[in-house]
Amino acid sequence: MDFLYNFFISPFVQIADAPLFFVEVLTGGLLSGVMYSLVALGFVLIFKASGVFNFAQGAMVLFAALFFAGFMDKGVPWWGSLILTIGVMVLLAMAIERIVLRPLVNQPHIILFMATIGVTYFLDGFGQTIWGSSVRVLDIGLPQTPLEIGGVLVNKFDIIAAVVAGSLVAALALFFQKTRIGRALRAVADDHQAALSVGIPLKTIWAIVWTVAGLVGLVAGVMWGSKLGVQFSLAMVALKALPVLILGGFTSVPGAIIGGLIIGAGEKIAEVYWADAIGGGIEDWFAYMLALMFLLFRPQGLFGDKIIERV
Amino acid sequence: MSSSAVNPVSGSDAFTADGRHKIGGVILSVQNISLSFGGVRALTNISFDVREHEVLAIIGPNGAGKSSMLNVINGFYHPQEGKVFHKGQERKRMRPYMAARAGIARTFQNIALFKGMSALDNIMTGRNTLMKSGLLAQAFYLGRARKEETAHREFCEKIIDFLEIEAVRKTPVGRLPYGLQKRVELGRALAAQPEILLLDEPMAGMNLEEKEDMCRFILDVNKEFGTTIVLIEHDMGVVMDISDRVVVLDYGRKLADGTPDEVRANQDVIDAYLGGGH
Amino acid sequence: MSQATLHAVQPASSPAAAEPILRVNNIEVIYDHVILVLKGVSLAVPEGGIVALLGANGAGKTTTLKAISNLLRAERGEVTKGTIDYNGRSIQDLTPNDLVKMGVVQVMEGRHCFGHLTVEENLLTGAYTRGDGAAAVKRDLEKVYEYFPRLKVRRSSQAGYTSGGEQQMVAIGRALMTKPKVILLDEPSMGLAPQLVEEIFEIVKQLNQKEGVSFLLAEQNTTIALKYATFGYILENGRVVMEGEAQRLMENDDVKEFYLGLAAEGRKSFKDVKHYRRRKRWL
Amino acid sequence: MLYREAGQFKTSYAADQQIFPILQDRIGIGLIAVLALGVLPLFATEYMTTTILIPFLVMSIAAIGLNILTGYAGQLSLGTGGFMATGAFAAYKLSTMFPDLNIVFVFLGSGVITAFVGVMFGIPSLRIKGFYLAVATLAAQFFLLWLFNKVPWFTNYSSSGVISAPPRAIFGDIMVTGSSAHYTAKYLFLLVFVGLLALAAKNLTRCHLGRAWMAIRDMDIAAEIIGIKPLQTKLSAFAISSFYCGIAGAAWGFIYTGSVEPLAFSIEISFKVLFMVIIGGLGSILGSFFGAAFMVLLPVILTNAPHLLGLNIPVDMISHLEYMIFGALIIFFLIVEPHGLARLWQIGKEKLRLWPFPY
Amino acid sequence: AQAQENGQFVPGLVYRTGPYAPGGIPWADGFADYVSLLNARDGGINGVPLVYEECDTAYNNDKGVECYEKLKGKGPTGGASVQPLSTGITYALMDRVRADKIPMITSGYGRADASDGSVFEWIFTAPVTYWAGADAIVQYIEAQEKDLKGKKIALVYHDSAFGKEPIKTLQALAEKNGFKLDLFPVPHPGLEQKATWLKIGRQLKPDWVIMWGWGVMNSTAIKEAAAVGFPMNKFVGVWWSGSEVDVRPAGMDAKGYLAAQFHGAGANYKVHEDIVKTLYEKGKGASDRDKVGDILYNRGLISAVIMAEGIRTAMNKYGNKPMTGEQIRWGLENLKLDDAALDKLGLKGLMAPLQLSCKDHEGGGKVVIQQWSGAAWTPVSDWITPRRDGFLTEMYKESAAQYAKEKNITPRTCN
Ligand SMILES: Nc1ncnc2c1ncn2[C@@H]1O[C@H](COP(=O)(O)OP(=O)(O)OP(=O)(O)O)[C@@H](O)[C@H]1O
Ligand SMILES: Nc1ncnc2c1ncn2[C@@H]1O[C@H](COP(=O)(O)OP(=O)(O)OP(=O)(O)O)[C@@H](O)[C@H]1O
Ligand SMILES: [Mg+2]
Ligand SMILES: [Mg+2]
Repeated sequence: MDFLYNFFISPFVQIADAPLFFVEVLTGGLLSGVMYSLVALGFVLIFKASGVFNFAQGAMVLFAALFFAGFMDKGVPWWGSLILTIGVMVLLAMAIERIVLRPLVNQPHIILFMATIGVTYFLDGFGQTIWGSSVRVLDIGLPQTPLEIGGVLVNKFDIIAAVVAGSLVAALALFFQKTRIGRALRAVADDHQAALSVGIPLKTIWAIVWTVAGLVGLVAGVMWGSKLGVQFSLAMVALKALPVLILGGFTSVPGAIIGGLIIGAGEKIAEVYWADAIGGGIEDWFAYMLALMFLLFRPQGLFGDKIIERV
Repeated sequence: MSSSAVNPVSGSDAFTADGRHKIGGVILSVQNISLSFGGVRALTNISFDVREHEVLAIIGPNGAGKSSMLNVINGFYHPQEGKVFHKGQERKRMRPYMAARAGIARTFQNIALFKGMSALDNIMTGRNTLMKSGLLAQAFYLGRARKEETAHREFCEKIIDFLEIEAVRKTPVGRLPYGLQKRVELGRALAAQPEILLLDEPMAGMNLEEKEDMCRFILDVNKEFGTTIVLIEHDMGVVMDISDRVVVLDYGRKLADGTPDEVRANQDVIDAYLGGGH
Repeated sequence: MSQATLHAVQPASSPAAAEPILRVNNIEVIYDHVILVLKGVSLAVPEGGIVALLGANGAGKTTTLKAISNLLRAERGEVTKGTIDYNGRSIQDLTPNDLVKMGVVQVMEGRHCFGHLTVEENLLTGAYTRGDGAAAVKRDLEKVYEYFPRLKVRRSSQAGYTSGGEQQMVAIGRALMTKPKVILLDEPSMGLAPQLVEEIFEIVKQLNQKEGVSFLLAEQNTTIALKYATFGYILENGRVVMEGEAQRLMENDDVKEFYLGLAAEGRKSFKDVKHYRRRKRWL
Repeated sequence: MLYREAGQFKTSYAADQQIFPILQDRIGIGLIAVLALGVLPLFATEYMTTTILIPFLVMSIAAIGLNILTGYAGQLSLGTGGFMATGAFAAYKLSTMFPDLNIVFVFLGSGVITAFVGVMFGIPSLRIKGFYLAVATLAAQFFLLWLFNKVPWFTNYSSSGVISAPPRAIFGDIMVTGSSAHYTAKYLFLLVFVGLLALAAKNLTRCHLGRAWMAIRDMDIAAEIIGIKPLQTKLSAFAISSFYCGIAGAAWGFIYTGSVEPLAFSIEISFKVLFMVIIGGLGSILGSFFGAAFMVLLPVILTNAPHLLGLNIPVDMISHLEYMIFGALIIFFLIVEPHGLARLWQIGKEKLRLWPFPY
Repeated sequence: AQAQENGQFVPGLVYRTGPYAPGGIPWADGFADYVSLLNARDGGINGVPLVYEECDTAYNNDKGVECYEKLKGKGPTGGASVQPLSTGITYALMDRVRADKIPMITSGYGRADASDGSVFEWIFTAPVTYWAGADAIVQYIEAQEKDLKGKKIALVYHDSAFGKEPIKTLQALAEKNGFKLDLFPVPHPGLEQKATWLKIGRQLKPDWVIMWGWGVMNSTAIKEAAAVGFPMNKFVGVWWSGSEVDVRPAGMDAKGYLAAQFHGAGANYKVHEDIVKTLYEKGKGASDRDKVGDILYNRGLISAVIMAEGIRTAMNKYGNKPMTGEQIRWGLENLKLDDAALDKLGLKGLMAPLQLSCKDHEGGGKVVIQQWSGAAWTPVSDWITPRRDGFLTEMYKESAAQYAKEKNITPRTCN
């Protein structure tokens, strides 16, 4: 009885009581959702372009952040560090293409997925071997201060993050529209062998995509890093990005953002208003349950390509 | 093949001179079927009957709707309009596995074998619907399960000799050349001892010799099991030789329906499909 | 094992006269490091020639073509012996992409369309390696639509949802879009309606005569293949067991009987083929 | 030609349908059995038993479980950890509710309970496929852990939320769980379990249920069209897979670590088991063992290697290197043989068969 | 090598990797440095060298078990004591140490009721437990608020065995002192706390927030707290939430943040001088010189001290040779670190005096509240003595008894 009340009634009563607070939670949720989108984007890129579910995206975020912060600690100015890190990510992309992907061309997706898990391990180890495991402060002078807009409290930092993510998406959307490359990318995702047979150079395609994904990772790494400090746990934001990715659809760049917004807002609202009914700390699974609900109606995610079923 | 395999359902079995089952009454009939996907009209108001024990060929240009027709028959596509009658009573909207369990087996145009499994396992899978042994029995391979496995294995081995694929019994089908894969697929369909067998271009990608063999298989199946066969094929030689009746589709419409000779003579058919060559 | 072929495999009988644009020298192919499939295949495609590659299922036709177009690696197969030359230069270590750039393209057996791309997008992927401008591509696209009007109708629907034959057309059209010099056609007629088969081969003829494109086609429909081909090879169990000008092959009795179905007593109905003929001929 | 079937003709299909039709294999298995049952217990030190053999066996069960679901039925699952947790907590509840219930039944019971839970989370698989399905299972992963963490009933209201295995014995007095149990007893007890479970799994996968699974995996539409019921088949896979994972979880809590907090079954475990299955070979029971061995042994070897080599590397460097080498090896093996160690093993045998000729 | 044979073997279950490495590293460095100091300065304990070997657990239970199994048997007398630095691993090892007769020292973590030596013969919680810590924090808050009646206090905790430990105590205290306690679990690893803090900062608006966090959760919490404008000087963390690695990433936001400690901060104690002189100036230090004296470094150091002095006490009874686990247990149970002793060790003021017994494995450690100035930790309270008499001890007894029942252990009689 009590549960039923807490579940079905009291949340809405609370919302009605303090609508402003609700708006606050909502905006807070939306904004933090965007932070996940930043990570999810990287996944989308690679999946869209090669049908590979790149588990290493999280590791790449950490990796990029480690190098960026590391360089800055070494006294390199931020732009210098940026350039250096970009260089590193490009090299990384090429290495992955050469060492991992090329030999595994035309293998089932789960195998490539597995390979990226191998990459994850390697990067985690490698990055920390070079830069150590203790936390690094990454301060690129982003404002953290809260500000009130019409009684609603928002965080400057979050807004900046949102802007960054938004522009990234726009850019990437264009990148995929640039028909020739974009089309080739999707072709590769559909059928490696056929793509080869019409002369699409997997080599370059993959190098490009992984580089871009690496850069997206860098951006995410810097944003998250300056939020949490750069440390191993950064790699775990990937887990928060998964439901976003799935809800938005593996193959949709805008989906990553929309998914982020939905998940972010959804889990915050749930945590704030339904925690009493079902107990706190539900964010973890709630995101997945939410994604699951959506999938039941759209098995390919909100914006993902339809799964072709044909005999 | 063992007479145990002779089809139980075929009610009053009369035999023709050459030992074939006499073509009986209508076993399956599609009426005013219309099917479209978004804009594409794959089928428009198609009706025809399939009679027991006959070999019916469906022909038509590419994209005419032949495969779609088969998909409708075994419940994979659900037409917007029209009815399908199976053994007299109307068939409600249903899922494909029900059709299979009702005795309608088929092969596919784009080979749909289970790539990870050996040829033998693929064929055994065809008999899954007939296997009953319970979970524990299987888990510990107790008497019942073992007996069942062996029995069905024997039946499948018959099919394997029959199709002459003994050599590749244990090869993962993914590695087999195209032609053999087609054969294995036929084997899988046969294994279910269907009343009606739907074949979607079983001879595509075969050379003459192999086509001859395949024809023989089909005719023998029809003869020995009395299995009703619905066949899509582009090789007119084959179609005209082995089918009792031919249905011609053209971009979703039914163009003609009759004996091979009638169809061969039909001017529309010639224009739309056969072309001058034939 | 003795290779008692009717025509001993010696270059003389192969059309080396016109220096071949494509030459395969006695190659061996192994899958998965253990399965030996090609046991020394040699063949040559003359500049501007149409060469037919005949043989039963599993003879190794597809494998041969893939060996040439370097798609084997993607199947975990490898050429362990022999050489493959294109215009006199070895091409074994080139990527498929290089090959396409050089004008060698393969139409894969079993269609392999890009399911999520529309028919038109599929065709356009064929133009990926081309640098000759959008106009030219547009022109060729129109040409393909002329060849296959059906594709024009379905141009904007996802290839994954088109019919088998339509997909086959897409696969061929896609290859044509690469502006090839040599096309490796693997079972082009498969799943196509009779007229279309004729048309396809007409197209082959046109391209061959008008644009001097050379063809190596693996085909099961021997009658038509030999009708259009200038030269033919017959593969059995990964070996070339017979070769010669198309005409000569057509006159050969075995070929007549086993590939053309023209037994001495003339063509016999499929219905009347009583026994399965088990005959391993030249081996 | 050391290894060949030549001359071993099967006179009946029954004979041909044995698990190990070939003599050499039967001998091999026999040897392994002797080794595992007789020799190892005598020579294995406590360290070796408790940190290598036991976790290896536990993980093998989990790997077999996941292999049934992902390798045979083709349903990608990242919920293994959650299901193992379910098993562990179910076992705990069972054994504390019914103190004199025999430990064997406690394990089986926890397996059955987990099977039910598995089915619950398997239902979406009818509609959701491939990587998207991973989300359903991830939901299971996170939800279940949260549940056990949140609801004190599962831990008999222990303030810390940690459960520890009550001491239990078989055959009256041989302790197999709890602190007083001797490690060899634990090992042998577990070994028997694993043996039977593996056998059952092998049998299932070669009977019609197994074929149905593989059919669904390879091409679900075609499978349905030839008469295989997708829902039942998928759910049965989820059920049986979870059954195994459940028992694995119970064994983990009761025999391996002896105490469990939900966090121990975090998502990392799920991934670990998935690696095992893929590295070992999707759709191969034997592979599950290879995979488990690989994943359990390698880290131990890597951490101890420097010491054995007399190198003096700081621990953090060691485990970073461990990570790198580990990742590199995963990639290496995938490239050498994408179908896993089991396939490698097969090819090895084929080469032996052809030996001394290359092919 | 010679030392290997007849030295006292000291296992180190540390984590220098994994998500919690930033906290694990300084602790491990402090511990390692003190051991090296003893060896370098005094040639070990009473002339018996210490042989120290680390094993990385990555804060992961089964790895912890593996490390324990690997190290427990080494040396002539086996591991002197284990200090797993993880409540999870502590639980995993509890049965084993009892079976193997190896003392387990859990300084400022692990299972609070283990202070009851009559049930937990092999576990030592000195100098303080979470329950004691929680009580001390509440005492501090009470001191600030004068009266807690009707006040609202929120507990933000790591949703794990570790984070749950204080709940019981706080609930009891809430009852006792009439304040309202709200619980906010944060799932591992704690990257995501926006909702939690919106709720706390904008809706609940409690008078005080207590945090039981570890790892990245801490800095995130501080950031989010600042983001919703919650005053830092009303925000008290447990000692695992009160180190440099927690506040630095949060930058200036963290200024004014409070944390409970059972030892001082900074490197200006004699022991640090010795360490710098004997180790760092010879380049033998485990950490960076400027990290010597960090909160967690000092904690590692103190944990080492407790073990070392336990061993020393044992040797004084059993003679100067490697001690067995049982002997060391005796040593620990008779350990007495009064001001004089602390002074001798160069720890004066770094920690409060201790005296353990067969019954009391906690030894009466004290707690001090420190504040982050933006650059350093400075004490803002005196040593607070947890209310062990009556209240806490009762709770220990009770839950220890329950444990004993579960494991059918018969408590020994201490006298
Ligand atoms: N699932 C689907 N979604 C959309 N369009 C479809 C679908 N299935 C078939 N079509 C369209 O319906 C038409 C008929 O397809 P179908 O496969 O039945 O042709 P077909 O007669 O088998 O041709 P072919 O001889 O080439 O196999 C084609 O134009 C095809 O594109
Ligand atoms: N990926 C592979 N792995 C292992 N063996 C293979 C593989 N692909 C083909 N083979 C084997 O190589 C042989 C030749 O196959 P191939 O496909 O080249 O024959 P084909 O002449 O094209 O037959 P079809 O006319 O049926 O296409 C076959 O015996 C087949 O079993
Ligand atoms: Mg069709
Ligand atoms: Mg072929």
